[in-house]
Amino acid sequence: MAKKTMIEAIRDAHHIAMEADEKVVVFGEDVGYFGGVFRCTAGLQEKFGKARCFDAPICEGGIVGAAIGMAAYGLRPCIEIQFADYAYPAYDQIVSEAARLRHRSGGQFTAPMVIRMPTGGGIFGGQTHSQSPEALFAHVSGLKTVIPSTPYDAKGLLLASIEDNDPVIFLEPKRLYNGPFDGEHDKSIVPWSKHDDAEVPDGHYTVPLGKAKIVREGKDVTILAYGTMVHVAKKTAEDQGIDAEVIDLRTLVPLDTETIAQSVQKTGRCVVVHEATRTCGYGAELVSIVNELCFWALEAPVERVTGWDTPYPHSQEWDYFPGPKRLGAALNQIMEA
Amino acid sequence: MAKKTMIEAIRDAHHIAMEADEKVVVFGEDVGYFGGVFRCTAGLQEKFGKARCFDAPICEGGIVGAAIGMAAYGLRPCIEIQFADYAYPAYDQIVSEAARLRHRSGGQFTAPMVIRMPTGGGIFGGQTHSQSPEALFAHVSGLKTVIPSTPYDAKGLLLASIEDNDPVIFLEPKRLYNGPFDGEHDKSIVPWSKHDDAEVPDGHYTVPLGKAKIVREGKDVTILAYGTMVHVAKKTAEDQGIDAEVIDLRTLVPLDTETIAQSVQKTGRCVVVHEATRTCGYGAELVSIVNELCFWALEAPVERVTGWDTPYPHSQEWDYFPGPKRLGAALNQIMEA
Amino acid sequence: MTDTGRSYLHVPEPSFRPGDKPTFDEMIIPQAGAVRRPPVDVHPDDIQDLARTIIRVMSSDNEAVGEWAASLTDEEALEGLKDMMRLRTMDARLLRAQRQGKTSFYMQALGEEAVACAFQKALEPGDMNFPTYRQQGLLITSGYPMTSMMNQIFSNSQDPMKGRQLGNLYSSKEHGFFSISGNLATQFVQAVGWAMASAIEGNDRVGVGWIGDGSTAEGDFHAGLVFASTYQPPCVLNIVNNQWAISTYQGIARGNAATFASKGLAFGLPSLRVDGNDYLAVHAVAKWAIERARKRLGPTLIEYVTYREGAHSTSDDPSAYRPKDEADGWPLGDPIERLKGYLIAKGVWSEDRHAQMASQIEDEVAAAQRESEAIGTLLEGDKPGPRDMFEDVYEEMPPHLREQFAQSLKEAGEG
Amino acid sequence: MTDTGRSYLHVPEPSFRPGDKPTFDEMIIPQAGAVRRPPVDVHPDDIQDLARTIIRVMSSDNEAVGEWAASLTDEEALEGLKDMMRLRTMDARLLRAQRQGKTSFYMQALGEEAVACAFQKALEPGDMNFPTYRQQGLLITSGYPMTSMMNQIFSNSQDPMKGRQLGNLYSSKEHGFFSISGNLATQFVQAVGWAMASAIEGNDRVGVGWIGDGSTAEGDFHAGLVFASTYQPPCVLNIVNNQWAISTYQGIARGNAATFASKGLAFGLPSLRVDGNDYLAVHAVAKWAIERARKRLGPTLIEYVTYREGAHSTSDDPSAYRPKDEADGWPLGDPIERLKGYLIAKGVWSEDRHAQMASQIEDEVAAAQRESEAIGTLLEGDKPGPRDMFEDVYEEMPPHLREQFAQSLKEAGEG
Ligand SMILES: Cc1ncc(C[n+]2csc(CCOP(=O)(O)OP(=O)(O)O)c2C)c(N)n1
Ligand SMILES: Cc1ncc(C[n+]2csc(CCOP(=O)(O)OP(=O)(O)O)c2C)c(N)n1
Ligand SMILES: [Mg+2]
Ligand SMILES: [Mg+2]
Repeated sequence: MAKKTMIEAIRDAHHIAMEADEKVVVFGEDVGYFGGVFRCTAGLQEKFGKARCFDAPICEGGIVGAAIGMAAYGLRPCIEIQFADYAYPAYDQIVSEAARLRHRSGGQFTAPMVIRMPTGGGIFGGQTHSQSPEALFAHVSGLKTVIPSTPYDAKGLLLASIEDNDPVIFLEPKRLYNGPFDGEHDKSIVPWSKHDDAEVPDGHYTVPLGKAKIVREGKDVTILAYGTMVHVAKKTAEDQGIDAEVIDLRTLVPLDTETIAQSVQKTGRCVVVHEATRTCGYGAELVSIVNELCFWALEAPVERVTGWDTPYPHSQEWDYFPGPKRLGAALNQIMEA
Repeated sequence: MAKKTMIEAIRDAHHIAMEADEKVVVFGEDVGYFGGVFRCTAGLQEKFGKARCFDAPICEGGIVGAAIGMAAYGLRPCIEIQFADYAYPAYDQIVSEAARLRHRSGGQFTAPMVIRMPTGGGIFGGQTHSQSPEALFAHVSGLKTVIPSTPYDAKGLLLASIEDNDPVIFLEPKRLYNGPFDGEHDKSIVPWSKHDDAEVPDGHYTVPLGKAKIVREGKDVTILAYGTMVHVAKKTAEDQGIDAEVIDLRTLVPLDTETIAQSVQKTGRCVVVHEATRTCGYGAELVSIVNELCFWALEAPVERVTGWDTPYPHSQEWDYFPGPKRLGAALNQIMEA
Repeated sequence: MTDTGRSYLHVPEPSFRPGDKPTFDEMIIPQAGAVRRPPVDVHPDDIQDLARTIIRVMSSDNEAVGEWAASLTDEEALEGLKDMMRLRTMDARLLRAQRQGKTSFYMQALGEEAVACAFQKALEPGDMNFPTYRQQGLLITSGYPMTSMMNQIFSNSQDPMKGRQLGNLYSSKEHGFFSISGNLATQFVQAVGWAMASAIEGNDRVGVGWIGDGSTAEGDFHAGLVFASTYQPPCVLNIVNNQWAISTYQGIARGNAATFASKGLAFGLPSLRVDGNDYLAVHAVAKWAIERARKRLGPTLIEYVTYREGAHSTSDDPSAYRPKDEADGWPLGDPIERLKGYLIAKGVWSEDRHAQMASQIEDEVAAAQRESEAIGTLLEGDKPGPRDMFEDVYEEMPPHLREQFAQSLKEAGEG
Repeated sequence: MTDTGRSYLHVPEPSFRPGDKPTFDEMIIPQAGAVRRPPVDVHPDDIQDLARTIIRVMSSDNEAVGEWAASLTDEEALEGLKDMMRLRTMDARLLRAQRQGKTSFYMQALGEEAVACAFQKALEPGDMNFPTYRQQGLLITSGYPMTSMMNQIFSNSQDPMKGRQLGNLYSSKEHGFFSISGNLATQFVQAVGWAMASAIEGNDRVGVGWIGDGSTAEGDFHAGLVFASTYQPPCVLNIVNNQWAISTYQGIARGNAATFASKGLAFGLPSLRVDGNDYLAVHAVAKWAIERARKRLGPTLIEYVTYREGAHSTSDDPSAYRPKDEADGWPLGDPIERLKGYLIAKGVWSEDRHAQMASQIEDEVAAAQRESEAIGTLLEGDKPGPRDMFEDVYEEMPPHLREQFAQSLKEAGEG
């Protein structure tokens, strides 16, 4: 099986989806001739023509709004927002329109569409190229929110998202695009080309939405993670020699509460990690759910390990990023409790 | 002391603030000659002139964007978004601009401004006149988020917000505008004119941001509430004869964690209530904080009582609204645990 | 030039406020028939003047004159008259129903009936409107059952929106009527996207965007024009300038621009301005623009000059912000009266037949209302339930919603 | 007209892609001096043509000609030359520094130096720019210390933004330079709001909005024009059309519009188009617009026609999407070469003095860089710390941030 970077896996998913279904169209800023600033749509315009893959004006609201109209027509747009930080101008179209259409029209109109966007930091991008806005989508009923952590999942989840009949927010951890990253920014990393999770089968397959994956089994504590933090969690558990069970949520809405509950019932301890700002982050939802489902099994309070409640800084990136040190400290604390 | 409705109290705060500080300017859709669709700015244009209170084009992004420019100039805009549901077109200006300005400019520029918006349901307004988006603001560092539950607090908090040097999201529970509401939609209610909390002193006073208020003392369970739900909580506790301590948070960011922790340490039980959609709502943050601060004191899992994860419906309003029945069931459950 | 410390912010004001004697003397109104009808493949640059005038067909002598005349047969015009009368009758009855507490809210189209009714008449099955809340005339004209509208207004168990939406926010895919959003302007660019899909698919279906004068200030209006200008899809973009946006007169959104239609010139779009109370003119211009779109010649922007005669909605009282008698002075008259006058002058209609039709329509609407009310109204009779709230959030109800649904049934004592 | 099933979506394309031989033959470039200079109180309707031409001052014979000439003394023009050279020299050095890993990212203004440098020369203290990331020329011209810029580029402990911002996103209130946002277009309407405040306060300070060709597609561009048109505050709204938005050519944002300047006509704003590589023309037009604003005659929209010679940023390689030699064919030349040619032709400058100044500037910039690097660069030397991250989120650090700050210090081993 070929190894692929996450970018190659995403590109592959696009090719397969567009080949399988001519209703799939792709557009966004710089995605056409150039193939996207991260190259995730490279080759599509050449292969499928300008009517199915094209550049859009710099107008995120218009991009999403136009995609909603297309989806209502019967197409399946898979659009790119250049950075998740730039989804805000489209926020109204996403939450008041795409998310609501099926419901408010009594099921007459639907908006099957995928809104892809690179998310997260770790690339010295400063505050407007680094944010993790997943909570802002997870709070909105009618949206599904997906975030892969490996090339394998990226391809399978993207194909599942494109085939889904609801609007899907597809967050791509940009720090993982070209290689995994375990939070140790000053050390070199095994590239995807040598990484097991980069084995990506040719052809069509899907990873179902709403199913988490246990990426490391363990008995003593459950770590709930997604995106980049999955790798940080695995690494930290290994380095600290803690028998942690690491769960990669993969889909934030709908959430696989069953897998979560089973694990925490077993371990009795839980740490929740994400890169986003702490207050009202998705971690708060996870803490609530664990408490609701597993309170009587808990031997210590569920801990949150997150980015700080500050804008994502430029030069203090590694002071902001919840790396192995922050997670490690939390793990130690919870194991001692 | 005069009794005032919440609208009158808000109007009063505007008059006092504009009189005291000529840097305070007010604008928004229909707020000028007409005085706002809820009449919260009535009389301002006549008294202070068109340059200090005026109608804005229907362009929430422009309203907030222009206000940011004015605030950077040295004014103190207090602007109205006609319904909180219509803040989304301004979301980018709020979260990427107003919230970030002080930080990203190294403190050179600031955005002292208040963004007022009616929030919440209970008026048969359907999905775009009923939403409670507080979590979407609370997640954003750099913003303060305030929500009053009484005319007294509305005036004092609004004056404090206008005088604050950070951008403040000021959510006004529209169901409380003309009278309190305890969630019993089919019964008549004591109007503000006969209600104790409607005693509003003349002249200037402030209610400090970041301080919660215990509105009902109790020993058995703590109810964390804000806005309309404060009244629902008080009523439910009384009706069920439960010795509940009801805390009106008043400010969601910054949050008065001290008052919360003290109460839950005492009661050992906690219920969190809000009208907003459940998943990733502000209630999740409250559950997390209570667990972090009071885990060892908890005798039962913290319960969330919320709106459902659906769009706010029109005719099923009372099936959606977390009224005394839903809260009562949760209180019973937690008291039995 | 030195700082004076005296404010000089320019805040546009309507010419008249309550207490003033309103006139519309400043409005420049060309004679009916005065404006030329260019070929549909005209270059936008060659008709820039059409964005600053008013295309009119019906003269003060009740004749159809000029190059835009004769787009309809007499039968069709009579159907149009009937559509407008049905709409006005329904509006009036539902306004009363709201006052009686049978629904929470209502918005009428009083005085601007011609815009939606005549436009729809120029469309074909397969085309799609993206309307605002004041275009119920599209549905009336396309034959959507009045009882379905009323079922939604009353949020009863037969409400096609299942109680989820405010009454006026209709949707009928079958009738080319896209689900209306409560958020203004969002659908303008969606209409363009829908038309882009038509182009991508190689189809000739036309997408129609609708927006109010006030809402043109929103960024999504701009987005719609940018996408329309760039991708040249088959769409018609309609601005209904009824002079008011709740209490705010059109000058606040228009600013220093000459007209709303002239906004299209900045995008190289053919931009026309038409008498919105002239059924024949609206139809002729609509037909022209739809033909352009269908011939793959690109989008057209149209401004309809009309007047919102009633309150913004049942929550509004315009006497607080405009002279009570302002509507009386509106120089473009009443759309129903004008079309009626034209048909009578032409000898195909009479006061008697009109009165007869009015009472027939009254009966028809009353019957529909009885039928609908018999099912239920907002607070009485058969109503949508919690299931209708939980369904259609997603295609399939995910586990957390299933759980909440179960809890809600328990709360309702049914679980 | 029947459905063909064949796509007919119009997707605008640049005339040339890698491998093609680029020309700019289609561009219509008027002679220098050909366009009239209207009085500043002209009615916008009377100068609509100025939105579709190009105002130029420097002729191919290196002379300043026509009604827009002579807005600057020779000394001022020489200062302008120096500003542009300093800017270009700094850009080149910092580009290299980025390649050496001393900063994460850089964006140069190569080829479009005249726009910001000449505009700033027409402003006065107290005015405020709301720039994009390619207007570092404003800072250079207004005398902001180059070391301060470099300290920010290197995110060292003297970075005025305290490490929080990307290098290019400068801010200097003192120099009339508003904090740049990473989100495009947001600041266009903020500039208008700032100018509204100037009007509300009765002051004569001018707000200046800046936006790129590509970013005019954003809703905030529209918002800026709506507010400017309605409230007529003292502002100048600048569109820098450098032909490209990353890999996307200007036709995608412009669509079927003739020019970007013509967007202003839809708002009744005087709208001018100017040769952005002609320092004298930029200055003259800027002065005209600023005078209008200061005389309380309202906003002006200006499009600067220029060319982005370099890559979009250090993360970009334009050879993937445009011919490598496209810049060579750019018909409006190089702004520095042209101003130099003009000054030499005028006899106030020479090749020798130019070479001498170039080497002086090289030294000056190198010295600044040494000074700044001695303090620290992105990964070495004195850096901002966690405290700088936690401060200024709010005026005062609220309890939850104080707690997180303490935790971060502990994490860093300092707690
Ligand atoms: C985004 C958004 N902002 C504000 C509102 C509140 N609102 C509803 S209707 C209206 C006035 C619209 O005026 P116009 O566009 O002229 O349409 P008209 O009512 O005259 O048909 C406003 C401000 C809204 N529904 N959506
Ligand atoms: C809201 C938003 N969307 C997208 C981007 C990503 N982006 C950064 S620069 C750029 C191109 C801007 O082009 P233009 O406006 O022409 O300015 P130029 O770079 O040519 O100076 C894009 C798309 C962004 N920064 N902000
Ligand atoms: Mg209107
Ligand atoms: Mg550009």
